[in-house]
Amino acid sequence: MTTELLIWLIPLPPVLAFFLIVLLTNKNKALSHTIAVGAALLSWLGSMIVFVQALGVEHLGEHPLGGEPINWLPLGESVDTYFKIGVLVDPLSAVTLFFVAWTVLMIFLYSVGYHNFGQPEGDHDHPGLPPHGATVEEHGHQRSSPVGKHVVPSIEPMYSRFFAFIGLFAFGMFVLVLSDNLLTLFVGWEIMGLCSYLLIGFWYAKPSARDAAIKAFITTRIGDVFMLLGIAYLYSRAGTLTFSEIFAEETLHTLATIPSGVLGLSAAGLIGLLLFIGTIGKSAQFPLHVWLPDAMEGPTPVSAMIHAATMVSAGVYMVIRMFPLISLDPTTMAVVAFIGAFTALFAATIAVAQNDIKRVLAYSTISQLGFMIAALGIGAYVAAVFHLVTHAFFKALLFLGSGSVIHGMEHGVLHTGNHKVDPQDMFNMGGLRRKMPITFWTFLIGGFALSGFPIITAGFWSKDEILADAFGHGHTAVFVTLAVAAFLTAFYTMRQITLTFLGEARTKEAEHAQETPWTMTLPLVILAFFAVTYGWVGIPEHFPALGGLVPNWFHEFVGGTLAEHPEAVEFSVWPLLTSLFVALGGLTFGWLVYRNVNSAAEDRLQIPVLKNKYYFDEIYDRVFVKPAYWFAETVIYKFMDQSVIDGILHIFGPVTDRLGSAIRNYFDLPVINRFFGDGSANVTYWFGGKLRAVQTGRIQQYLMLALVVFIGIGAALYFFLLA
Amino acid sequence: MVPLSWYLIFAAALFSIGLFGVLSRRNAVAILLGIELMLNSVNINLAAFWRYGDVLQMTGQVFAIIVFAVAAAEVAVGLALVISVYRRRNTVVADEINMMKW
Amino acid sequence: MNFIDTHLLSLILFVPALAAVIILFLPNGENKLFHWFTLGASLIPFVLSLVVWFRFDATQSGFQFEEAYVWYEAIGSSFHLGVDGLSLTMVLLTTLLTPLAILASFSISDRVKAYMMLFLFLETGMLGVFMALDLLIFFVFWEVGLVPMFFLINQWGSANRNYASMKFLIYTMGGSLGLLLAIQMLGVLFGHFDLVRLYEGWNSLDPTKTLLGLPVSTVKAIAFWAFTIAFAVKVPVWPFHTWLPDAHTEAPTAGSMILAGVLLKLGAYGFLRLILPLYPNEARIFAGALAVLATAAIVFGAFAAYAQTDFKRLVAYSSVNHMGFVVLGIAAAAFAAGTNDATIALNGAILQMFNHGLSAAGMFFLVGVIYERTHTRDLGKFGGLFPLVPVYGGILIFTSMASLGLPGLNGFVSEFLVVRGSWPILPVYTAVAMLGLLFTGAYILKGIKMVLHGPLNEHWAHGEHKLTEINTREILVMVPLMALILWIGIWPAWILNVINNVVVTLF
Amino acid sequence: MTGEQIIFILTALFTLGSGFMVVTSRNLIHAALWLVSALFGVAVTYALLSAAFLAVVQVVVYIGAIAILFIFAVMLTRKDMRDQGPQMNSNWWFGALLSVLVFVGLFFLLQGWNGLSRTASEIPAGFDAISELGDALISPDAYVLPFEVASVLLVAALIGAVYVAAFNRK
Repeated sequence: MTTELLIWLIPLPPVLAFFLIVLLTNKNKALSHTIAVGAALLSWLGSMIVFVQALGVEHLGEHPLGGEPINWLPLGESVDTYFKIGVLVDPLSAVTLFFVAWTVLMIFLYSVGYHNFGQPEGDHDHPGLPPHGATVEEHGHQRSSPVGKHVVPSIEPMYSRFFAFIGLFAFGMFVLVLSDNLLTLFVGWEIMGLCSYLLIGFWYAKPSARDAAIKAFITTRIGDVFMLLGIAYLYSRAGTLTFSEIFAEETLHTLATIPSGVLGLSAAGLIGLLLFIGTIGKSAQFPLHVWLPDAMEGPTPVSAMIHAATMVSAGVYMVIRMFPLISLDPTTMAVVAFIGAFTALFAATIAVAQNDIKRVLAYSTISQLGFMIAALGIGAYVAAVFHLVTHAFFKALLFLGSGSVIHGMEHGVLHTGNHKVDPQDMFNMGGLRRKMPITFWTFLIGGFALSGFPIITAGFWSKDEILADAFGHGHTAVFVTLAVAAFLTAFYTMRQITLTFLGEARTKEAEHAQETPWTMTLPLVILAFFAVTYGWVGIPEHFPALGGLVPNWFHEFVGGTLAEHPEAVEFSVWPLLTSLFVALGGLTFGWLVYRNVNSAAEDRLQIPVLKNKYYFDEIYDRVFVKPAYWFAETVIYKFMDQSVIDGILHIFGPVTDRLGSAIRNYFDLPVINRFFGDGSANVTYWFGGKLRAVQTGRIQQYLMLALVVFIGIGAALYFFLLA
Repeated sequence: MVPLSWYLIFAAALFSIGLFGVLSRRNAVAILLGIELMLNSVNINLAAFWRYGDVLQMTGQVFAIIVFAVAAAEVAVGLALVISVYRRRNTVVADEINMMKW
Repeated sequence: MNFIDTHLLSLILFVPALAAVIILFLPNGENKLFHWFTLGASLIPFVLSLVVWFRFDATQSGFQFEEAYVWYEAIGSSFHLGVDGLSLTMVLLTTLLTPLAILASFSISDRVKAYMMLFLFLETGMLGVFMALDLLIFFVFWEVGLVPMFFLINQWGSANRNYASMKFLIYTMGGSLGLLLAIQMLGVLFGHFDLVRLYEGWNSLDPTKTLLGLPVSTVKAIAFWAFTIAFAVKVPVWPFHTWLPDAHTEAPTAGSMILAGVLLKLGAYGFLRLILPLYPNEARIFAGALAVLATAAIVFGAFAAYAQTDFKRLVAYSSVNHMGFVVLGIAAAAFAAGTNDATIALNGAILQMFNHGLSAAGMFFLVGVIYERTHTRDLGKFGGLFPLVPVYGGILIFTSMASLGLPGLNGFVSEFLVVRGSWPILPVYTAVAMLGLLFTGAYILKGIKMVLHGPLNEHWAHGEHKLTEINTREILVMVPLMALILWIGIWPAWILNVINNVVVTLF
Repeated sequence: MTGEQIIFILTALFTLGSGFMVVTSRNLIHAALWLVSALFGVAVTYALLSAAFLAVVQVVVYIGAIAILFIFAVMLTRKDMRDQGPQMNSNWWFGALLSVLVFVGLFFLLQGWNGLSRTASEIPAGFDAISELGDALISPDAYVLPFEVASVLLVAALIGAVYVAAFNRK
């Protein structure tokens, strides 16, 4: 099998699994998850082979794997006008493929445990709602005497369906990563959008989940619509959507010189901006960030992790992919940098005040994506990619870890039977490190990576590189913003760890929490491994002491994607110190503040404006959602269609009616009917009435009359003709 | 010799008398009597034209014979009708037999 | 066989009408017989049109399978049939949707005989429009298609059917008045109605000449507007669209399927077949106005759909929204005829016609399925039905996503092509139309949300109201649609090859 | 004035007088009897015209059959026989006027005809009018068809009269 064919085949197993499960095996839970996990394993295997082969190619950036594209759409007279699609593995897609394959496989495996495979059916479980646990009777030694009733977690009623959905999701992600053109990338992008809708709304019977799903879909669709315009614009200007052709020097040059006519941007700038709006939606950047926290309504935390660690990465992946185009226009770059940096800080401030373990992570995701976007906006291409990869690993780890925590807490809730306790509220936890050691240690690693704990964690290296780039290229404002955001990141991460794992159990439920099964902890361990080690492939050359021990492979490799190999930023001690300070300082500060906080009331950072996410949901609801509905219903439907247009139409009816009755009443009836019709009849009638006297029935009178006429006529004939 | 005009005038006179009877008599039978007179006047004409025309052509007489036959038939049917009407309406007054009016 | 070979189009056209006449002589009351006979009869044209499809030579320009018979010699009209890539696509859509619609109407038990006959006559009418190469024939079939649909709505519709059917009939009739006059005018000018010869003769008219005492340009402008209004009503273009929600909502399920699936395409087909080739200059001049209306249809259609509480009405308004893209593509193509952008826009518009035929028919059918079971279309009365009807739910979501334009399904390909084609030509309108695209998502999701998602409405869960799952026959209706939706979404080249060829050669 | 003329005038006066009595006599029986005499006068006229056969038929058929039939009819409608009221209807004067008009008209017409003065042609020697008449009546070249039709008419009248006058009809 050639590498090209293998690349083509990578996305297929998950989508086949999707169709198989939906059409055939949805009744059989074990078979369904076997198919799904098997498919993920196949894709993973293919990805790894391709990744290793890609590593072996020299100058992969100039000679990417992928082979000839195939003709997809005929669009004009000649063969050249075919729209072609193909696959592409260049350094960027190779590293992305690597983390996607790993995380996807981990998710699939983790889902088996998370959805309680092997547990009994729930007592009152209902499709569309989370499982509520099942009562089992525990038998003692004598079979006849049950020792007591015992509530255990119950299996998800829509178990098979979940695997089908994540299969489709994985397909979308693979398509996106392997595409050699923007259109199929968009296809994968939208398929993931659909899956996120389906998965967020997985427990569709919960109104909150249902609304969150719609919110996610619509919000990202706002971005998608702009992105589609961008694609159309790019296609019409460049005549192609294939990356290699777009990034050809003359094409880029043309795009950079054509004015777009909008805001003084060049065509490239406008296209870049439109595409970037797509990213804003997909990667939940300000101002379209509102959907992501709500997306946590999905089955905890697997789909949440999908949205947060994988799908949202797609947005960043796309801007990174389009970086040669976007970087042509400084205005666009400034916008990108601003949005990124602002989001990074903005989301971090909200995260500080959240109590839901997943929401904290959701906002931290937004914030971290902001880091990447900001890095890209200042031209730090490699740093952005690096952070994308490391973040994917450690954020996946964190989400899975939080899922594990929640799962453990749910055990406790089922044990005590007190369903009022929210198993996701961090103030209900505490002291879990003893109950769930594997989860604790892996979560700790993930948290430290997120905070950028120096040297050992991957997050440190990638974040440090971003800060260094910002500092080195003189983007002081971005540098400062990101530094503050990084400090807050470390702070809220430590807050989370402290509240969740350290200290003593604050509720009974937390006391009865249990470690999760191996299907869940194994992915945690594997991801924790990458969360630590992946950073070591990108240690800057001039880093004190460590620099040069390991070659900065990542920079070399990924930098090769671009036509011009980016220069590594000159080493400076200030960003290093800053990043050391914010990471360690934030962690310490967080621990100091929260080690003694036992309830939400004691938490002094529960500021309403932060707690309520700066009221964005409410503002959007008032400013966009409600007016849109009002506009749709009242203005468009009721007023315009029903009143104006139909009103005009309904005028025709009565007018025609009136006209008709006017013609009838004032012309037809009097003139035609009465005068001519009835009139002639009346005259005849009158004559008849007069003449009927003649009709006596007396034969002699008839005879006389006949004779009179006969004589009269005879006489007339005689006198007038013969004479 | 009797000129043709005498016959014709005689026939015309008889015809007019018959006509007067038809037009004026109340009794239906009397009307039929008038008709007989009129038919006879016609026959006189036929015979006279035969006599004063080509004697070798028997057309006039033949027609007269046929008129006899018609007259006989007419009287037969006419009187039968009168009798029938009389039985039903108990009258033979022509003025009273006016079912045919509007 | 030779007869069949040489008369393929006539056979496709008249087999349904013939079958309808045969039905007339079948014994009354045998509903099953009618069902199966009609289904069989409607499958014959489908098979024949598949034959045509596979024998069709996409690389050739011009019309194929032409047939011409003397028809009305005195006024120069002949019975001229023929297909090119454009009409063939539509013929295939018609012959595909009709059997499905008939299969969907197996649940009809009231006056089945008349119903099935009307349906077959309807098919003949629609096919005739797509195949006719003579303007008079075109008009005859145009009107023929109207009558059965009127009775289908009027006799088998729901509560407000009288109003809806009258509105439909009068509106369309009013539109076609101008069409008839314009056709007559062409007939008077040229002494014949043959479309193929008109293509050649019409544009070579000397513009300084006068016709009927008027300058050529005036005559053309009048004829152009007469055609445009007739087709705009049928498409329907905003603001001529209000008959559509009424008619669709009140029509029986199968009627809505055909109405949305095929009848709306007649208007768009008219634009492509008559207006663009015959009036390129006028079309270019008025393309801006057309684009405004198309954009209005897209945006307002989406908004109006979003505002609905009646499921079927929601779907009906989605037709306005989707057909707007067809018109937008046409407007763009008219504005920049001959360019590659125009080609792409037209490719998109024609494919969108086909795609909308599939997805709208599917959506209306699905609405019908649930309406048959619950006897309500009020979105507020559903809710959380997904656990009761998982298969139905899956199919509904699939079809909705096709309607929404999800990549990987058919709607995306055509919408993308339209946007791609129109953007360089009419950037502002295209950008505004994107608002419609956004709200397409909103109303589709609203539909799914109100029907399938949310807390279960217990009313439908138990007892006599218990909602039953979609049955095999109904799934059979959906399977071909879904297969095509997916197939076109993944590999559109098979159909786009045919479309692209006609677009390149004809326009 | 020849004797023939005198006989004609006497006959004519007799006939017209009888006819006048037919239409004017109050008693219907009398009227019928006056009819007989009028018919007799007509028979004489036939004889004057040398139509011997007609004269005989006139006496046999008319006087012998038709007149008798009238008398029977008068007797069958006896009630009116006793009716001695006016025998004329209210419009009798108009009838008289019309009759006079007809007569005047005919007379006037005859005045203008130039064949009036012609004289009777000679009857050739050996001319047998009766056998000629018989030949004419039954000859296919002549009047056999009208003759047969007349016979059919008589049969029809016979049956019709019986049918119409049959007593027990409702």
